[in-house]
Amino acid sequence: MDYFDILVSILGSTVRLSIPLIFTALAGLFSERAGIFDIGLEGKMLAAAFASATAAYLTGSPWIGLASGIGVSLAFSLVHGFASITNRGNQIVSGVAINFVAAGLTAVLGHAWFHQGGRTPGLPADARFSPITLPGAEMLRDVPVIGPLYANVISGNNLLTYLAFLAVPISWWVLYRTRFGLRLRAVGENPGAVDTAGISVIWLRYRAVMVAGFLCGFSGTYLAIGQSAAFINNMSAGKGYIALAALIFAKWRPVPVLLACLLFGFLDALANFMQGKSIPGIGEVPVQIFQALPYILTCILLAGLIGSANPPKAGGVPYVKER
Amino acid sequence: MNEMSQAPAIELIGIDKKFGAVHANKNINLTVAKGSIHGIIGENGAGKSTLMSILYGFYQADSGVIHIDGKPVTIRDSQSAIAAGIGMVHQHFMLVENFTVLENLMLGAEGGALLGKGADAARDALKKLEADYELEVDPDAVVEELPVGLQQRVEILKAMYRGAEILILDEPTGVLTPAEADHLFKILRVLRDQGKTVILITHKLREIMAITDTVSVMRRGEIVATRTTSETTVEELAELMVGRRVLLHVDKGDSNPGEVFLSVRNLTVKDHRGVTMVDNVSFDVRSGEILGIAGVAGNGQSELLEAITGIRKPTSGEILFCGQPVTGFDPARLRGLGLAHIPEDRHHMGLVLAFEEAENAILGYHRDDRYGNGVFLNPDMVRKAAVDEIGKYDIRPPNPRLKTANFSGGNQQKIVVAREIERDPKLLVVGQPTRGVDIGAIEFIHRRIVETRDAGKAVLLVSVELDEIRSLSDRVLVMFAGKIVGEKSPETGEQTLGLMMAGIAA
Amino acid sequence: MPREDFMSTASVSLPNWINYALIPLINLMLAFLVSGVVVWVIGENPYEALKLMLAGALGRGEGIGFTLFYATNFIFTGLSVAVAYHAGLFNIGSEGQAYLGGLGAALVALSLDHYVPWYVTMPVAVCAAALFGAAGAVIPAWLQAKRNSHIVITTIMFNYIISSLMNYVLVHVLIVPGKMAPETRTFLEGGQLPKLDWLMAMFGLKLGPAPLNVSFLIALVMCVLVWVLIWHTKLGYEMRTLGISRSVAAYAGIPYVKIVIITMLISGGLAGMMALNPVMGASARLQVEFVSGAGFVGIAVSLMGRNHPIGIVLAAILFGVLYQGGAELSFDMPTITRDMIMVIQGLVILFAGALEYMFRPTIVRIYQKITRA
Amino acid sequence: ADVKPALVYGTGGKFDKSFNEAAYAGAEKFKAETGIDYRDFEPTGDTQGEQAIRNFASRGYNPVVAVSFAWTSAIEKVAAEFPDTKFVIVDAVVDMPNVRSVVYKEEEGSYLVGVLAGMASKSGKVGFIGGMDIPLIRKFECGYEQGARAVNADIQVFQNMTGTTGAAWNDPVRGGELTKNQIDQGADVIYAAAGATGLGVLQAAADNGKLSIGVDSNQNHLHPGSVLTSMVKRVDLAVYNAYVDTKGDAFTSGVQALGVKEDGVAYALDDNNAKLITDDMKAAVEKAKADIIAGTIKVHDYMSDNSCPK
Ligand SMILES: Nc1ncnc2c1ncn2[C@@H]1O[C@H](COP(=O)(O)OP(=O)(O)OP(=O)(O)O)[C@@H](O)[C@H]1O
Ligand SMILES: Nc1ncnc2c1ncn2[C@@H]1O[C@H](COP(=O)(O)OP(=O)(O)OP(=O)(O)O)[C@@H](O)[C@H]1O
Ligand SMILES: [Mg+2]
Ligand SMILES: [Mg+2]
Repeated sequence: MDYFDILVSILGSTVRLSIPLIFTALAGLFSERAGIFDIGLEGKMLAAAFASATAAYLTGSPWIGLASGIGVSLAFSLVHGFASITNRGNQIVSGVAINFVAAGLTAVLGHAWFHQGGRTPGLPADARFSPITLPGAEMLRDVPVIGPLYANVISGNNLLTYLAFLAVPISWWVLYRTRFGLRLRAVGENPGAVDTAGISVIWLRYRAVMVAGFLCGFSGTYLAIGQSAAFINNMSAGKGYIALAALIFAKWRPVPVLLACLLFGFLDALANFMQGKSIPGIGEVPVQIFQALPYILTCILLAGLIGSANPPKAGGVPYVKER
Repeated sequence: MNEMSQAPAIELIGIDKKFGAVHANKNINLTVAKGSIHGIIGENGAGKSTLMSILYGFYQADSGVIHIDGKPVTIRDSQSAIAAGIGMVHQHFMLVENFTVLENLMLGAEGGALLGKGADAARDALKKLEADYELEVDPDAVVEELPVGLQQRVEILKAMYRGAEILILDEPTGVLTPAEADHLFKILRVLRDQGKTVILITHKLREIMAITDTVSVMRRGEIVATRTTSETTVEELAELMVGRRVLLHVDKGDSNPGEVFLSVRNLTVKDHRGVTMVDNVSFDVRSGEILGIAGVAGNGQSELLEAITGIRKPTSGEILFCGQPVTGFDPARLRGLGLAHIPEDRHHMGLVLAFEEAENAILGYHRDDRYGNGVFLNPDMVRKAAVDEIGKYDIRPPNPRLKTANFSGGNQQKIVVAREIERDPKLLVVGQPTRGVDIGAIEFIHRRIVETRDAGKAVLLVSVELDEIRSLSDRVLVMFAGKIVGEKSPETGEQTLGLMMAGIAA
Repeated sequence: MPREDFMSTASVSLPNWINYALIPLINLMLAFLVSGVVVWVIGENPYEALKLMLAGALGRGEGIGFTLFYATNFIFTGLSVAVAYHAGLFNIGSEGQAYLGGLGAALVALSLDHYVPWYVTMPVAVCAAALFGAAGAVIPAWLQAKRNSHIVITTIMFNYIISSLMNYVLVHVLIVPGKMAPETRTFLEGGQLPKLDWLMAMFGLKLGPAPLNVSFLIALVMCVLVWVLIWHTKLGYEMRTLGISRSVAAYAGIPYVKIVIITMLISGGLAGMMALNPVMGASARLQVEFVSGAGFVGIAVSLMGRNHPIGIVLAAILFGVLYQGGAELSFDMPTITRDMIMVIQGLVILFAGALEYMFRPTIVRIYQKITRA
Repeated sequence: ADVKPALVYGTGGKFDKSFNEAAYAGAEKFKAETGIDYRDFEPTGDTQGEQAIRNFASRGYNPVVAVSFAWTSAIEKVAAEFPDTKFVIVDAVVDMPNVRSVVYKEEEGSYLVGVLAGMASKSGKVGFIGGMDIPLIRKFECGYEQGARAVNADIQVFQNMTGTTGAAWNDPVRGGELTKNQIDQGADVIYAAAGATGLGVLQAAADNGKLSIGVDSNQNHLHPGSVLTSMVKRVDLAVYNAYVDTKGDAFTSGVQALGVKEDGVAYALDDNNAKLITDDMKAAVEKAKADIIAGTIKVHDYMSDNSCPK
């Protein structure tokens, strides 16, 4: 197997592993740009994964699965909204709480309903989002360079994958080209300005948080019924935090979010690939290094060593008009 | 003219508002005629901003009715206020700092779900407004990079762009030089002549006399009087404001300057963005004198104080304290040398509102052995020390265990003043000693400052209140754009000092 | 609840017994109520479940022993979170710091257990665990202090980094060759902390196999030390000042960098000491992921306990009851797994933390009505 | 004699379609035959196992069967506390008078499926995906490699482990990703010995039109036509025998090592994979089986020296 094939293989893996990060980081983007920190991305993703797998299993339809994933994720984001917008609670505490409730609840319900150690039963092919082969993929496969890239990286992914890549320009457009986006960016910087402009800060922030819930619904669904064929206990496995790291890495901007997620996905793919292999001259690199790399990179970024990351100014601070 | 046009532009009837225990507005009745400029004056905390914020829908009144153009309107939020033709320029600007001028203008008036068309319309409208009122500003400039004067322009443009018939300005001149203020007043007159109604909140009686048609005075949440400007005097307004005759003069003997206690040499200070806030400043303060630094807020006085007291590291230059170089010393070390500091903003710096009074009475001096041996802190010893100061400074209520947030503004300030003066410092650095403090407490605090001087200490005083500077200082330095633009005697006329503060004359 | 109420009541102050007892109690009950609904949804009787849980946790000496064993973990991590919180730092990294602390404790136990009795090993192990725990906090602390990086994010990142590191150390360095599980060898008696049979015997109870050990007493000592630190030392005063306002602290000459780093070292040290309990007290060896969430429970404990050592002990015992009772419950009602604890824990954090003021306006109004009458 | 059977599963959950489900099947068989009910418990984490085992023992259950090496130290402790109770541990050895340790010669079963994989592979490349990287799983891999090499000396065997902690048993996503990797490298038969992670392996192989080999239980039915065979490990027998022996007062402690000869490990052939196994393949694997039983083939056990002959 030559280096190019290896690269194609790793890139294909990168795409698959980045998708949940992209959806989740975009979710965080909307929430945090509106001034609501969202540590609870992880929990929402997990809850959505469970809901989508359960619904898809019961109905046999991936679409109902997706709808349920979104619905449950939305419900969790409304809890976060209720705590941090309406009740002005600590946003980090609320997010941490949501992660616990989601991790516990999915396990308890999964165990009680399906008796498979918290897993949901495996899904048949048509209850999932299956890989789509793009036109010409097989024909082009033998064309040098672009053939394998097209056939193995670009083609052969499921619908949600393409949606994730579509979500990036859409997010950019919403954020920078629509009224909603303008207001959303404003409310994360100075809610007072939004309020005195005659716009409801509360409703605006609720909408932002709901967009976040909506997007987390996609990422959870991708995990459970796109990438795999069942829900597994704690299957988000820290991806919510990685997405958060990617969001910081991207300095809260949509296109860099895509790049950061692809980078972290690539590191993950590389870790899988490198496992048990040795690099000439260095020897076997412990997988743990690859596993820790995204977190280390984020800390380095936060240390200001690769540019500064300034979060939205009003982020994390409940909006209080009157003391 | 028909009946309708005679109706007052604004009529507030029985407006009442409480913030928890604070009764900010008490049964307010106010009428403002259409096409007039109405002034509102009153001491800090009198409730002026609250009243206007209610009119603008930012706060909700607990009770009361609002009529606009003779018709009752319900102002639920700022949106309904804007719809009723009300615009407001807030005391603290309501701008999104990392947005462009255009984006700020459009916020809330985007003209559709997509930005494209609205942006073009806004750009055109901006051009027209600029031409009509001489309010030039680059639509693509990022707001945080504009000077405050221009930022205020953006606020005014925002209101005009939304088609305001009634324009409320809350202390707009606090951040302006006299020249900029004059320009603003010119615009306000143009607006009035076009039939718009203007409400102007200010502390400066001179401005009231210069521009308003009518004026209302607020005190402790009430409107105590409304006058036609041409029929009143500065003295009357001042008396109405504080409820008794004002002593515009502090009793003090001549100064007796001795050796140099503080010497500042070529001091330059930059803020976190790298903007030079204090620019090559040099001066001395001697024992037995009060050196006053006058200037419009935001001209580097705060940064100067912070550099001298060790809170901020100067970029270059030298500070000598009793001859000893102390540049870059931290505040704790400077305190140990005998420097006391009454900060400009007691809530931002001087006090931990969530602490007991006694705990605040030792803030900054807490490492002193008087309050516990070695690493320990002994609450009993702390409280005992606090009780002393409470007595001496008549701090009310006299309870060292009460949470500091529960003291009134004047008493909170006394806690800070007592703490700093009672340490018997060599140098007392004072910023805005009487902000938001009633007249009785003002006199008390002024007397203490003068006593400190008379005891042979050096005092460095920074205040934006020219009256305070003139009545307390022995010498006056004027600061503008980070530079000392001149030294004057306190007897210098207000006019001259004002021009210097604007950077016009030296 | 009308919005206006929320605002106008926010500045009303309430007596301590309402703030520190009634409101937490109401929040706690709400968390249990919602948990009861979950139990009911999966087809079990919540009342029976509660009974089983309480009986399992408090019914016998052994149950109490387990309860206090778990509580010991939570006291350490709760104190860790609380100390940081007093200085305005939200340490979500107690989990990782405790994990690293385990390495310190294990290294001491492994190297001394052949030669000296436990009471010689213990003080060294306490120091090593604290030192390693502090080491797990030092980089986030430095990043916060010097580079202004958000400590919440960096401590989360460090949980993962430490987890990878420990994983490597256990799998490649400390594992006993030929053994399946990545764990160290079992410590000899000289590396084990003795159980507290005598303490239980004082109350006429039998500890049985419950792993309650000397680290429980160390935890109580730490409570006292933390109390002294926060309210009776100058350092504590500086931490609290900084915790409320960074600008006031700067004015008062309280060095930001130094206090942030010291606070996080103390916080990390307390988290690290938690490792003594499971590593040297219970399993007598260092295992993968032995912290298993106790660091996060610390957040809930600290919130519930209002960051006060007494509150933390009470909240830790409450969570000990949940853990031990939950284990017994899941044994007798197999449909309810121990993950139920995580649900309850999340709900406690939600109601006692993020929604702590939800009922305040109502309580204020009732209180005002009563006091006026 | 009195029998009050108890069963503690591994952390994968009762219906993992693999290891634990096999244990469950054994207990069910005993129940069906004798009408004696049993109690079981599914720990969701390592800490729960010990408490469950002790709980069973203290409530008079006998024998207490704990499947999974994860409970080794738990059994060591609890068996000492309850010397009158019989314990059975699967996949590990605990040397105590009241403990029976059941271990399997996984290398033999893996050898058999390795033979099938070697013959079924068209590319000359086969893969192995293990769960947690422990000697036990390396033992599977080593047997598999020997079998594949026996039928095709040039065969290339890829191997990956999912992780180094218990979480590696429960990570089908990574399992699927590793499978995809191996497929990209040319593997066309992939053997999963990874608990629930294997479900992802089988899924990915099916999605990509390749063959997979299941483990522990007969997993042929999961993706009919795609699962070449399964390396069946008769955990059910360990459970069943423990109960029957106790009932008949025939419980013995000590180590039981079950290989091909004892029918403890085998390859699975049923309707689901009948079409995939040609007569040639069947003949070859049956011959290998006979040779192992006869002792003419000695499959190297990785755990005997922690290395695998290349
Ligand atoms: N959001 C708020 N919450 C609680 N109390 C408030 C709030 N805003 C103002 N107050 C209180 O209401 C009173 C009136 O405040 P207001 O800001 O209206 O005064 P002001 O006349 O504008 O004073 P200044 O001249 O300092 O601007 C003060 O006691 C103030 O502390
Ligand atoms: N932000 C606040 N939080 C809590 N209580 C407050 C707050 N502001 C004011 N109060 C309470 O309201 C009372 C009146 O405060 P206020 O500052 O209006 O007093 P004041 O009459 O202006 O006195 P002073 O002239 O000394 O400033 C105070 O005693 C205080 O207990
Ligand atoms: Mg005001
Ligand atoms: Mg006041």
